[in-house]
Amino acid sequence: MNKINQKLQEDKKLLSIYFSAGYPSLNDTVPIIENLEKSGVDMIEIGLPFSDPLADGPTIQASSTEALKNGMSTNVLFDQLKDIRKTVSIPLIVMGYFNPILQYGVEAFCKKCQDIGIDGLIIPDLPIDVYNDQYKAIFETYGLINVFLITPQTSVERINFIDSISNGFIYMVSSASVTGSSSGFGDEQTAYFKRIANMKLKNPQIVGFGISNNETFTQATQYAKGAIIGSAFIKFLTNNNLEKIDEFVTNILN
Amino acid sequence: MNKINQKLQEDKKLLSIYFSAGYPSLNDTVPIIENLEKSGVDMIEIGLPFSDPLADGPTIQASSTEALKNGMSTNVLFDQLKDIRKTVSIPLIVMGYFNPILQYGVEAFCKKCQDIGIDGLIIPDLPIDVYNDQYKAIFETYGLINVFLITPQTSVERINFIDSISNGFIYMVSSASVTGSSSGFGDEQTAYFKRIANMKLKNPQIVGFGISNNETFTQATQYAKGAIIGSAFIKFLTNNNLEKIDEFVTNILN
Amino acid sequence: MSYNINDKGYYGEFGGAYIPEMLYPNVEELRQNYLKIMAKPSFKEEFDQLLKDYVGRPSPLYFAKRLSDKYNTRIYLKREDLNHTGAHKVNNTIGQILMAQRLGKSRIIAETGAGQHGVATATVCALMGMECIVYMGEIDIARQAPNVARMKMLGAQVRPALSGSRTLKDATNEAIRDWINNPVDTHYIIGSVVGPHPYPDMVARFQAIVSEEIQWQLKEKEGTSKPDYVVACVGGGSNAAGAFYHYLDDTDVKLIAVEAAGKGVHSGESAATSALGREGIIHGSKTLLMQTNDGQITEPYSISAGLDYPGVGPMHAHLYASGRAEFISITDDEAMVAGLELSKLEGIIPAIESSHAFAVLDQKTFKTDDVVVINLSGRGDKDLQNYIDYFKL
Amino acid sequence: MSYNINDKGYYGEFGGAYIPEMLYPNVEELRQNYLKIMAKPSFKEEFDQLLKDYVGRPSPLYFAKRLSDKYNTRIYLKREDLNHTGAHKVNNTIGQILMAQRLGKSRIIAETGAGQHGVATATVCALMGMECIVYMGEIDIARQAPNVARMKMLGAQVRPALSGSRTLKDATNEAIRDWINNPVDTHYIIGSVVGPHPYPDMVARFQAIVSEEIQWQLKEKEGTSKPDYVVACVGGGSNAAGAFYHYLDDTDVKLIAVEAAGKGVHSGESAATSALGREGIIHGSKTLLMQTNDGQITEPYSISAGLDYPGVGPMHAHLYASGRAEFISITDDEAMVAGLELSKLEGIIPAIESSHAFAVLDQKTFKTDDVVVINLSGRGDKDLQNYIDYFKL
Ligand SMILES: Cc1ncc(COP(=O)(O)O)c(C=O)c1O
Ligand SMILES: Cc1ncc(COP(=O)(O)O)c(C=O)c1O
Repeated sequence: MNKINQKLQEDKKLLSIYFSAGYPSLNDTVPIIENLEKSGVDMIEIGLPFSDPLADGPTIQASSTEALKNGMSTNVLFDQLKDIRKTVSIPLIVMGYFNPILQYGVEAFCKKCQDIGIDGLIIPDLPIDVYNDQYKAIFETYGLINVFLITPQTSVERINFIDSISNGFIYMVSSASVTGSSSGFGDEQTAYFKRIANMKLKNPQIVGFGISNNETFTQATQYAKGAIIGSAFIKFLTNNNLEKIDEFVTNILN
Repeated sequence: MNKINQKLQEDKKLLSIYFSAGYPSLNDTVPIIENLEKSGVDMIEIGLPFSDPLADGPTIQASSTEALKNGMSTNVLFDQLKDIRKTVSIPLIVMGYFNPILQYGVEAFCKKCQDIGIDGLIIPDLPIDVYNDQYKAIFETYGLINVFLITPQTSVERINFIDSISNGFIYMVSSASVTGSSSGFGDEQTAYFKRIANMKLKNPQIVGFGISNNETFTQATQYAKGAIIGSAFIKFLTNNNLEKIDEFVTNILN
Repeated sequence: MSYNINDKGYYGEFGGAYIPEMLYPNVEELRQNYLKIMAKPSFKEEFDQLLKDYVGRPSPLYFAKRLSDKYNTRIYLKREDLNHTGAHKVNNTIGQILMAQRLGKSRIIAETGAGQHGVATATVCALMGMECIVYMGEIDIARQAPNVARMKMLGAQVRPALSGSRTLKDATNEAIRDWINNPVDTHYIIGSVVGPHPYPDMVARFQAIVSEEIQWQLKEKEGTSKPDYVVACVGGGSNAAGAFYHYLDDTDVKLIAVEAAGKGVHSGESAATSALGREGIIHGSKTLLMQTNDGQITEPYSISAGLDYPGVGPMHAHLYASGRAEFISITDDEAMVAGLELSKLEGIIPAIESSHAFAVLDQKTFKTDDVVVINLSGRGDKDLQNYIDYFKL
Repeated sequence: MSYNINDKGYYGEFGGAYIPEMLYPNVEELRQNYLKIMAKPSFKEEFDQLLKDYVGRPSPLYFAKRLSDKYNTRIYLKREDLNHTGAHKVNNTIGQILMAQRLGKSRIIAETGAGQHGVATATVCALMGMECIVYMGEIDIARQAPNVARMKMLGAQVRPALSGSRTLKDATNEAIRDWINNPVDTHYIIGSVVGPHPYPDMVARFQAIVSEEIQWQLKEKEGTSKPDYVVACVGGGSNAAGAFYHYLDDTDVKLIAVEAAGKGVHSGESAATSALGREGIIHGSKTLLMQTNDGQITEPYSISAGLDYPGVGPMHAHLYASGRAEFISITDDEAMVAGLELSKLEGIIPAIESSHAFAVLDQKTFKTDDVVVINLSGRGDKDLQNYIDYFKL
């Protein structure tokens, strides 16, 4: 069973952390992952940096740009991660835009992920129909879960459809906005969280966008299985040593 | 008999000098006229300064502008000249653009000229037909000779017509160019001078434009009755005291 | 009463050719030939073809809905701003370059204020491969830099006029001087309905295409070729002459000529000729002009280089004296506000000259069903810096 | 083979909608409605009316005699430079603002490179009274100052894109981000035939008026609606798409797409996508783009802000891959020289983007009786400072 599915069966609210590989320094990737697991994080999304990350906010974009400057690339990342499963056992997801993956070759990319022990992919700009028509079989061959997003604007039919083709969790975008932009959830979002919870989807939902502290984590996970933190963690990395990751996670969870 | 006609009967080549009234200093008008007569000049054209002297070159325009700044105006000029005939007996011609004269009132202007003892007018932008239709009678009433211009481009018919309506001299523009622009006469101009001389007009011709020294004065008067110096004299005034006018005139005549 | 020119070259009292003898052959040659040449089918054909394919005519007559709503009347804009080079000026320069060719001229001179006429002249000279010298006041060179650059790109020589107020009036003096110095090979393309006869008439005829088009365009849109009002700004008066031309004798159509009041009609910094001027002679024509008691021509002022002229063409002097047209003066401030308003309401940035015409909307009340045609004589690209500075955008 | 879009939103291999889920409702709403809305008579009527009265269409097809003489062929210029706001861009923004209204949107965003699309968008927003935010690369803001000023005059907010190369690509990223953040009330007016389906097709259809007019105009002038060549520059490719549209399936008509080679195709400072690009995803579309081996999008360079884009629209990717169009790269220097030549020979100062198309005349020999239509996509007013600096005028 895929590590993601195992994790989703645990009877707890899951904390997932996103960071851009190669930031703050090129070789921070592995230490960050290890520190995150040690601090009690449930799942990690490793960002493959892209020059034009149009679904990301300024914080993540800046970290991507920096990572690229540091020398990060698809090959470098795979190389850094080649022994990751010797030390890390929580689910690992690679999150990246489609173009670098396409240039690497989708199948080669998936195979490499499997070799390394990656459990899933999030490719925000890979459309569902293209995935279904061209890539689903490949993902399955290499045992990768593809994670789809929904937003407050996604129609009920489309949510049901996405649920039907998902086999891990649904990435539930808290608000229709790029990462890092809102602070705290309002009535509208809570209503949205409830609405989705009431749909009783077969896939659990993990909330992303706008989660930055214990309060928003608690709000987000009241109705959902877990939550993802991105920009807030990157801001933390900008200002703190890797050894302090522990503190960041502790603050979120308590 | 008008002083101009008298002068034209003298058996000599005539030197006429133009200057802008009120330049270099407001009250230089009378001293300049007196000095010119004393130096042996035959005729004087007193320029009534105008803000937009479009037939004049830069030297005369600059002197006009300066004169206006100094406070020159039609009234001031008339006032300066009111006793001129007590000291000066050579022909005096006022040269000015039509607008200031029109604003003064053409008849009032002519009357005032007669009172003072002005003998003629040169108004470069007063068209012949307008003069004939509207102003000829007035000029005659006040005994003023109106001087017309011809240029190398003026047709034979038009020259004959101008000759027929003139009763003093014809102002023969040496070349079709604004004042102060050429230096020395070439074959073309000499041919033009000869051509006009051969027409045996009833009015003598006085050449203007481009005369600056003894050489050009001699060339111009080879075929014509006289010549007018403007820009060269103004340049002289810019750099010399009025007492030196004598030297200027001597240089031209010898 | 006729509002058009008579066979002596006068509009009522105004007009004529008050020129030095040195210009006589030039002007006379033109006078004798201009109507004959314009009447030739080959001339008409070439003129019309260039207006269509090169200039982009007909310029639209655009119903300005949001502006009409705001002022509660029916406002149409005659879109001379869409012409090649960005103003009505090119209608005239196309006509005159064809005229110059037929007169056998090889060298073209022009004066310019806003630079629009200079650009329009440089443009047609490039088109026809003719030498082009443009005189422009030193002050105008500074405040209309984009147009200076355009003239240079087009291969024209721009010569600064350094005398007087160093604006349009002085550029005109310089151009006339050049013409005096070059009487044989040179044609002087005057940019407005000013100067000695036959210029005012010739330029008005070339610009008359504006009202010719308004007539049929309005017929299409409103079922009648007659608006209630035609409004146009007046520097020398060529765009107004063009917009008024076919309505001159039709007194059902009210004509409004808009002059630049600068910092206020009586501020001493103004170019409101009808309000401040008296009959006199400027640039070879008897007309209204701003002058001292003494007959010295006054230095005008307007924020708009194209209206910064102390006279008006003789047609306009006559329209004023006869009461045929209403003359309204608009200050710098009023014009700028009107220009910004047009930009924000209709997405059209007008030349500051044209903005003066639009400012009339705030000065005068029109009836709900009045059809008001405003001549949008040019676009504001050349004036951007002025707008920016003025509004601190 | 078809050169137009298929019902899945692809031109051959290229196109599609590679968008994050956050954009899905917006794009899907548009996809479901755009053809229906465009087919409505009331839409067509309003579109056509505005193109005529507001934009000034038809834009002339002008026979450039002196240029034709020089290159010994028959050259026609399609005069998109005469459109209101000075380029072809407004054809599309008029169409899209009407689309946005019918989709019930109240807020408009746009990206811009040269500023022409930004101005065209700000213009139609003013016309319709809609809020307008334009994203523009910080570098482009500096090199296209006049257009920035125009947008402000028109009431638009210009927001600098500070990331990446700070040019068009980054402005597009910012605009997409804005759209993600404002999914309900906002319509994103993309300025070229790029972006996710249905944008490339919708923009191409709005620009298709260009070749529609060329057809009947050429018929009038040459007795045939088919030129031998149609030449257009390609940034994203909208003016080329418009000029090619009605000739796509008529292979008698040769199509030439001109890209910006910057300081040389292989200089490292270039925007010659077809020469340097590979298939990939940019701004929601699968197309040719300049990228590293790793799939990072390369920062392009061209002296012309409007061509300074690392991709081309999917239609052009297909025209290139299929060989239907010939692709030619033109350096900065070649373009500048061609721009000056057009100014001096025809009195028309082209946008530097368009100058690239004219530079083809020096690269390729046409037959004496070839009819070559060059799309003069915009006028050079916005580029004067660049021309001045380059030629030290
Ligand atoms: C756009 C525009 N409108 C009006 C004028 C004023 O000229 P006229 O009064 O001859 O139309 C100018 C002069 O340059 C101009 O550029
Ligand atoms: C005048 C002009 N031509 C061409 C372009 C390039 O755009 P496209 O390739 O979409 O026509 C631009 C872009 O701003 C432009 O302003």
